[in-house]
Amino acid sequence: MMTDFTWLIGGPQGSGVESGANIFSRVCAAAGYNIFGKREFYSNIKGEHSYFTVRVSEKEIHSNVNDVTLMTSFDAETIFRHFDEVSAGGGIIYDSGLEQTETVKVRTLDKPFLDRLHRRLESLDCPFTVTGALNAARNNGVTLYPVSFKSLLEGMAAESGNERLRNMIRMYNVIGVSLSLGLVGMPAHPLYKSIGAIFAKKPQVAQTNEHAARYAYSHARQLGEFAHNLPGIAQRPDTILVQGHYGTSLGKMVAGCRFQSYYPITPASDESTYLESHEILEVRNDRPGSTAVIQTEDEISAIGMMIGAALTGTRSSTSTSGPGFALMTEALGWAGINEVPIVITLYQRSGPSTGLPTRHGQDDLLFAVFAGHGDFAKIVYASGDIEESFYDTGRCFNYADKYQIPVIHMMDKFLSSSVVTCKRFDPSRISIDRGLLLEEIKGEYKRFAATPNGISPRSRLGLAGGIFWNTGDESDEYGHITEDPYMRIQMMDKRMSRLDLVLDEIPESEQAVSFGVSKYTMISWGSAKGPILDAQTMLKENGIDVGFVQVKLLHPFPAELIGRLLAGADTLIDIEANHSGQLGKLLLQNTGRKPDYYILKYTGRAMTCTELYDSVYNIIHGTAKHREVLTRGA
Amino acid sequence: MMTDFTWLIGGPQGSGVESGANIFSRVCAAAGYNIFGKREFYSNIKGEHSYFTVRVSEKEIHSNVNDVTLMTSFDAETIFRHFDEVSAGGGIIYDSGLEQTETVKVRTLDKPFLDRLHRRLESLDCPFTVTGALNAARNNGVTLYPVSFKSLLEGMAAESGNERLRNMIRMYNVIGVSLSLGLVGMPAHPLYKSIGAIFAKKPQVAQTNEHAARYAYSHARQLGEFAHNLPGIAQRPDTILVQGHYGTSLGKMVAGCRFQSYYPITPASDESTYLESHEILEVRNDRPGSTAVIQTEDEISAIGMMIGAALTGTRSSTSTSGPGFALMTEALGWAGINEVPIVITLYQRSGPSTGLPTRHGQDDLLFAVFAGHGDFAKIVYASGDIEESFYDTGRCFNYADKYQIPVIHMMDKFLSSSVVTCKRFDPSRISIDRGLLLEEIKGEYKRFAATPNGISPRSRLGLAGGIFWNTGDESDEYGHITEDPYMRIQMMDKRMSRLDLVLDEIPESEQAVSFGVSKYTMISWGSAKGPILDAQTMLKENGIDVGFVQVKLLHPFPAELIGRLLAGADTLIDIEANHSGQLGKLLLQNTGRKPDYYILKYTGRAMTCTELYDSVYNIIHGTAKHREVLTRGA
Amino acid sequence: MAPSLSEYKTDVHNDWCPGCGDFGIVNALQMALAEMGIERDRAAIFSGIGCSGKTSHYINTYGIHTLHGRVLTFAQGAKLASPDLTVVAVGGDGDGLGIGAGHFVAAGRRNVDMTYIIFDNGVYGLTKGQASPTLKLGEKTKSLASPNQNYSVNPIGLAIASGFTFVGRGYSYDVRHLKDLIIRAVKHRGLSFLDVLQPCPTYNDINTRDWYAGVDLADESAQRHSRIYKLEETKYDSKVSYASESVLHEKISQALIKSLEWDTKIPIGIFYQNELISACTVRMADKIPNYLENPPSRQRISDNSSPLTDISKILDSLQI
Amino acid sequence: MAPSLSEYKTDVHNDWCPGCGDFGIVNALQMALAEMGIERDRAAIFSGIGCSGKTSHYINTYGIHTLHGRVLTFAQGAKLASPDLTVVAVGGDGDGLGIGAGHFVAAGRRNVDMTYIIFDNGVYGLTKGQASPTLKLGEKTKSLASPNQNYSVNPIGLAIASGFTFVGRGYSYDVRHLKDLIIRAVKHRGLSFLDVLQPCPTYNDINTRDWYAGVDLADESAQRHSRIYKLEETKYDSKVSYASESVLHEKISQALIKSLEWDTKIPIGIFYQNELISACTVRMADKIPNYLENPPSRQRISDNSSPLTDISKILDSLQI
Ligand SMILES: Cc1ncc(C[n+]2csc(CCOP(=O)(O)OP(=O)(O)O)c2C)c(N)n1
Ligand SMILES: Cc1ncc(C[n+]2csc(CCOP(=O)(O)OP(=O)(O)O)c2C)c(N)n1
Ligand code: SF4
Ligand code: SF4
Ligand SMILES: [Mg+2]
Ligand SMILES: [Mg+2]
Repeated sequence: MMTDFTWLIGGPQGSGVESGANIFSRVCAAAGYNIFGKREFYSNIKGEHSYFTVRVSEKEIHSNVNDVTLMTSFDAETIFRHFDEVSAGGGIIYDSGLEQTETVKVRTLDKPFLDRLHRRLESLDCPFTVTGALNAARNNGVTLYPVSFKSLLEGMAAESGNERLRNMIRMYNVIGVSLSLGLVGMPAHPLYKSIGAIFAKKPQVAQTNEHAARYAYSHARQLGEFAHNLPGIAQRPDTILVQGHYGTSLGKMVAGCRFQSYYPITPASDESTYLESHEILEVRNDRPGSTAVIQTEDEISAIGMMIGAALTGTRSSTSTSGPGFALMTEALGWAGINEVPIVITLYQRSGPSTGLPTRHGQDDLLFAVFAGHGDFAKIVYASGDIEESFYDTGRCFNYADKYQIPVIHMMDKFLSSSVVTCKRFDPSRISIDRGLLLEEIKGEYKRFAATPNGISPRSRLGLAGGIFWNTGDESDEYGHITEDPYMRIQMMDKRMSRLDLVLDEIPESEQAVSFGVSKYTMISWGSAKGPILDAQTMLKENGIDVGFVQVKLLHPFPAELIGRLLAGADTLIDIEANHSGQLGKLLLQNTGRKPDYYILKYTGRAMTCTELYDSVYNIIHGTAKHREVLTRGA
Repeated sequence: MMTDFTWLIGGPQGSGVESGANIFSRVCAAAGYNIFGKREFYSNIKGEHSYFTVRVSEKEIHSNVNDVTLMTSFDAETIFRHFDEVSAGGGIIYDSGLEQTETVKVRTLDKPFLDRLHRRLESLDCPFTVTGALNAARNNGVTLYPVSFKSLLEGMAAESGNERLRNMIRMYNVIGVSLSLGLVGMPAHPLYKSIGAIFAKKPQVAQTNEHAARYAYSHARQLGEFAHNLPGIAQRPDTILVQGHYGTSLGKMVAGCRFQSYYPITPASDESTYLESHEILEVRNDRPGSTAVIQTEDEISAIGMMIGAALTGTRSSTSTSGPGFALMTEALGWAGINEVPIVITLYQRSGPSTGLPTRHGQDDLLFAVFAGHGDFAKIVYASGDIEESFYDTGRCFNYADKYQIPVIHMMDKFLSSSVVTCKRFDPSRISIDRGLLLEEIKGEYKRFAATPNGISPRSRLGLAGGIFWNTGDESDEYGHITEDPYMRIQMMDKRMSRLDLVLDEIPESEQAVSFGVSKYTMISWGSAKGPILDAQTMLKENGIDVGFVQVKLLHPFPAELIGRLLAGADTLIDIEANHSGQLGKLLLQNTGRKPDYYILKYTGRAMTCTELYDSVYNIIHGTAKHREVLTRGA
Repeated sequence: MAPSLSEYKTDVHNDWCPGCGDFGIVNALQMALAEMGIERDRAAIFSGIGCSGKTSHYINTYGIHTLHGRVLTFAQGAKLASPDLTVVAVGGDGDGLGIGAGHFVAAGRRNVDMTYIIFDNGVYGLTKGQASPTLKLGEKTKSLASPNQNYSVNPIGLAIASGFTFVGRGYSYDVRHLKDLIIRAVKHRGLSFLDVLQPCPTYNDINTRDWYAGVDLADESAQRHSRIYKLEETKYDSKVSYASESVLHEKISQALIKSLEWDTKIPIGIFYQNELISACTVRMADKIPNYLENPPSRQRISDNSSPLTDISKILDSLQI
Repeated sequence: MAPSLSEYKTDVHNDWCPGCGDFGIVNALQMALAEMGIERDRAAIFSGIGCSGKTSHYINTYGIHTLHGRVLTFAQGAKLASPDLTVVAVGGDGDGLGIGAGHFVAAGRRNVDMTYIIFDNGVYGLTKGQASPTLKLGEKTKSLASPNQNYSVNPIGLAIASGFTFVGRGYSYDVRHLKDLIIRAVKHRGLSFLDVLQPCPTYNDINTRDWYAGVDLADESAQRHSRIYKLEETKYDSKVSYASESVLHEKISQALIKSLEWDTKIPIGIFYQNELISACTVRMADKIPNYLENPPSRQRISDNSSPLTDISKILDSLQI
């Protein structure tokens, strides 16, 4: 059987869970595995529970599974929250010092969870302590690996004569990772290399951590046997390990986005921070370029500045999440009526309102499609995974320029907090089409001149001879205010006509992707793609053919294309991370066809392929509800 | 034949067109006629062209017609813009001093119009002067009534010995009205009474104007014959003459709205101004009540303050238009997740962006329905005329309270700038249902307690024992932040379930109104109702039965009811004042049924029943386009 | 009997970072409420979004955790509808002086009788340490990739320019002093503003507790050990005590000048206080005589579902 | 050859009310552009929404009529992307100090090298005369049903508290003086702000041309005929000429104190000017050395539709 291994690390925020997972992922990736990692965390800075699951496999993988193979924990909360996820045959490495800890002593366990936990432990006849939870796991066939983390530190301190190590509980994460890697038989060298890479800017820290890693790794040999191992496979060339926001960030650099205004918000601002940390860009055969990354006072200012910058001919964008996007809807209409090409990268999270601000959701689709008062043309485009998002970012800027239209690029928190291996991005696959952007102007210039296809050649602020006016009011061809009814009709028709143009001109392969269509066919958009693809494979492995159509262009909706693609599908299953089945509504609105089943998840946690598999399986076997609601994930 | 008479008065903004029309309307209403008046004006304070059409009839009327029976004009622009609208047999009273004025001398005639005008005059072989335009009208069978307005003033001055009258061109409006009323044989007394009423606060002004009115009225006798007259019919009891915003304003007072925060915007702010000017309210068997009307710094603050006020248990609302509403979408979601009853009166105008800020549009429907990030429950409700809007306002507050949900009450500029006669509003037909608003609390209180129907008893700030918390984050039953996945599902389901409750509990008659269903049936919402009803009558008079269903509850959409109502309709005609047929999209999205034809208007001018009649007629006779675009109105 | 201090605390788990200055502020606020004996259900705490925004969940009065930057709007609406409530709005410096600065300025003009407290930590805490509007130009906290690009806003100066009638500054580790300040602020008739210096040990490694304590200055001068000093321990008199333009201008300008002190001498206490400008609730009563006795939230609007409002006079005037 | 004055005018019909103060401002702006000889296509006028917002349509340069309250955001974005453009933002007092106050404060902190002019008429002109943020408390213009409920904001004080580095005031009927002020403002290296007193004859019957001219005061004293006087005709020195904290504080506080004058003595001219604080564009160049020569708007991003940006080093670092 092929390796398919899931590792989980948890701990309070601020305790290094993320860097631990990072090291683990790098090591496994370097060993030739495919990685799918995902982080879950609270809207909190320090202390609340955060965890990372890293799925490691020889196969291509695109999502998480329900079960954990090996968990490493240095706090009681991780054990309480996750002991039940470790599957029979799996293992738990834990700090033996925690065994006596009672559930009620862990202040960060919230009441609803605590109630469930107590009910569960009670039903298993286990005491409300770490030991109780661990026994429950053991009874379920899980091997326990108690380790005194404190003794390890003491041993290290003694060995090296460095007494300060004794209290370095900050290194519990590295210790947990190293124990794990040792236990599964992963060669040690990549571990040390990864630590070196991650702490590259702090050599002192790197050294201490490497020391800890060596010590813990060798200690792992004393832990005994483990049913699973990860010896490493052939290294794969051209593979990169990327975090969620790298796709859009690097895409923006390559697409030539040179202005990004933003206001901090989870999970969007990582992208802006990354762009700023790479603000100086290498340019072939030219002096360095740069991205002006501007932190604004709010999202209204972010969109205003972006529009101002776009008017100078600069490819400009912003990145935000639901609450920020809500504040942008007025100016979005301004960009619409003035035909300004802008790209809004919308990293969705769970709404409504502040909602679950650090959790996943795909619930801004209909809002994005209908955002802004009045009728105006825009494009809403969604990426299904990180790799796609790199190339899609390039497309979004081209759409914006070619159709002189605002583009909303839908991303989400599931994507942003994933860490995955994928093929090295290939910038040469991004082409740049600036549409009718003028470099020089001869003769009289009218910014909104009537043309056969409704697209007028575009000047930019500062271009000689290209003076124009813009206004949020209805305007004439020069851009001056008009209230004339016939001019109004002309301009409305001109602007709205580009929706048809978009559908006509954008290649079908960019509008939607079919992964096969069968009697039962799944339809979805955005990040649900990953779990769906994996579930589709699992179904196929079990002899069940289920189709899948991924819609990428959500507005204008490719009704004809989707209708055609779905022609062979009897039963449509709409899969989305929201409550109301938003894509389903859009589908019905545009094609008159209604999904037969819905699989929805709105807990803020991403779908696992396992639970998706189960629901689709049940649908096919007639045991599912019309609306399946998924619940997996702590 | 029954009287059906349309009078038009035009002039530069600031010249008293509105008060002129007001007087004319009052006089005709007092004489027992039904009135339908509508004002058109530029986004400008002084100088641009504004005009008022007043339709006067013995029949019930709900809209304007294409043709004008009598026009009165004291500036050249009114003649240039409207001469072609006066029908054969109609008349034009005008200031003879204007005859030589050339088109190009009128600086406020914008280029697109001027081009059309010149083409038109050229085609009629008329010079580009007022005389040219008037000749064109005369050739068309219109009677011209030249009057030297200057001489009239001089005559008045001479008669009264008051030399100041000589330059009182401010009174041209009253003179125009009085000449008109004299010409059509309307008794004089109501004219003087109306002037007295309108200038009640300025007795001096009233007196001068009355003087002018008498003088002009008697001068009218010298004008000669006119084919139409308005002798007056029996006075009708219980009739009021109302302006567009009176319905929602008076509705708010009666419904017990005691807090209105707003930021000025056309066409919404008239309502707030009116509420403030009546801020002290009479209350039966109690001391006076009052409405706190607060002008805020922006619409974000307006919605924030309204929510704050609503949390105290006060019925609270705001009134805005598209751009302001766009700024409210973030907080709308906050009200949604916190189950706060608020009412947003959304007076639509032409978008997108600033659009045609003083012109009509029904183009915020889809935006209103899908406003706000994330999934949350809201109600979108639309009134079809001013009278309806009074009672609907009462309903909206009840819906908000009963379902603890934000309600968006759709109004528009066509309604707001209409002046109509209708049955005296009957406050006793408004009932007040505050839902589960608690007056006292015993025992432990949980604001978001789980209940069978998902509605939790509601406390209010300051209530003894009723302490609660609110947060924009997902929350537990107390209102404290939670990130628990199961609590999340419980709360999402609780909130969203009220959409079904709304559809179940609101009487069908409040959800949609059928004015008969036939083979051909019109479907619409909001203010298009008036022109549709009139067109329906005209069609019937011509032996054509066309049905009409008015949707009032737009969200949640009464799919089942509408499907049922439309069951007998073969061909569906969607009629709306927007570009994209927004109701049509909603219909398709919810019922799977698509309109067969669209009649759309997006010039910013309201539909006339005449043009609607023509389009429907053409549809029935197979000569219409799939999408008919209406253009009437200067 | 007035509730005890502990009754003002909820049992919600507090998840601020260890050592966060926010703890001191919430403690001071609870102590102030207890000392004033304000009934728990007669007070409402409104909060913005940020670490500071969680405050309302930790206080056992009505607690409304609003939206980023909008806390003043919600709070004013509640107070205007229910003028007998004690209303306190709290929020971060990003919340109040960044995204919320427009409401800050407008609130000053409106002068609604309530209190606004800004947790001034120089950073956007909850979004991981970006520069807030109070961080000085060119400063680089550990969470920033490059030095702060923006000039800092002066919250005290801004409040005065905007028309706040009570402007003070507290320090989150001087809880008793802050508690007294809060009491003064709440009792002030009009809109009171407190800028509370709040170290954020997680992200702001410049304006730390040690820095405020002047630890780095100790070498230079053995005498002074704290940057912070109290205005009330100087001759400073913040109060506009009678209505004359010259007195007003003098008090305003001394406060503005005082607000420019920073670096080695940071004043806390009351900078400016003026009760001669009427509170908005009083201005409302000028227009609506019985507004204070019969405010929006108390009015009876129906009797057995029948509306009580009598608009017949208005309808009569519309009758033709 | 630099364009003549008339070339800066468009043939768009101007629909301001007769006698409106806006005419003077647009004239002064055109004169200033002409006098500085700024090429028409090297300048961009951004405007807000209001009567004042129409300004951009009357000037024959790039003209961007934005959204209510947002003019500064658009203008800053353009300037930051294209730092060699001459950028002037204009708008109403409601636009800039009401709905736009948050951006005003933030813009001050950012100090982008451009000019912002507020048309200060005390009312919301285009929406028919509601009180604007600069109308004084208790004043009742003819368009108001009852006296203004809010305290007025002090635009000069607010600008200084927010960090603007050039703060002045003009008067719309003193066109030459205003033109000179605008030239000084545009030439200032940093964000310059001009509060222009602009009578609105249609709605503001308090701050009228006659009122500014002191017609009502003439009886009291035969000497003075205008409320308005020029700072440059007094000993007032607005400039921060060297970098010392005490000089800075002195200049700031004198400006703030000066800004409190009103009623019978209204100063116009430059209140405060400080070029020692670096403009945002300069701060950008600190981070991005070639930012000024190769700003966002000038960078080549593609060659024959092939991207020119080379991210291979970043990709290498991600390679496993
Ligand atoms: C409209 C909107 N934009 C952005 C955010 C994200 N956000 C949450 S807290 C915060 C900043 C918090 O900083 P501050 O107000 O200083 O509070 P602190 O955390 O420092 O107490 C931001 C930007 C949001 N919640 N809403
Ligand atoms: C978001 C939004 N709210 C409200 C309006 C309506 N509005 C148009 S102009 C204006 C006020 C204008 O006042 P001011 O800014 O002082 O400009 P002035 O007309 O006095 O020059 C308002 C509120 C709008 N355009 N957009
Ligand atoms: S990040 Fe800073 S402000 Fe937020 S809780 Fe931690 S220490 Fe306090
Ligand atoms: S309303 Fe006032 S500001 Fe507007 S154009 Fe008329 S006079 Fe000028
Ligand atoms: Mg902060
Ligand atoms: Mg103004």
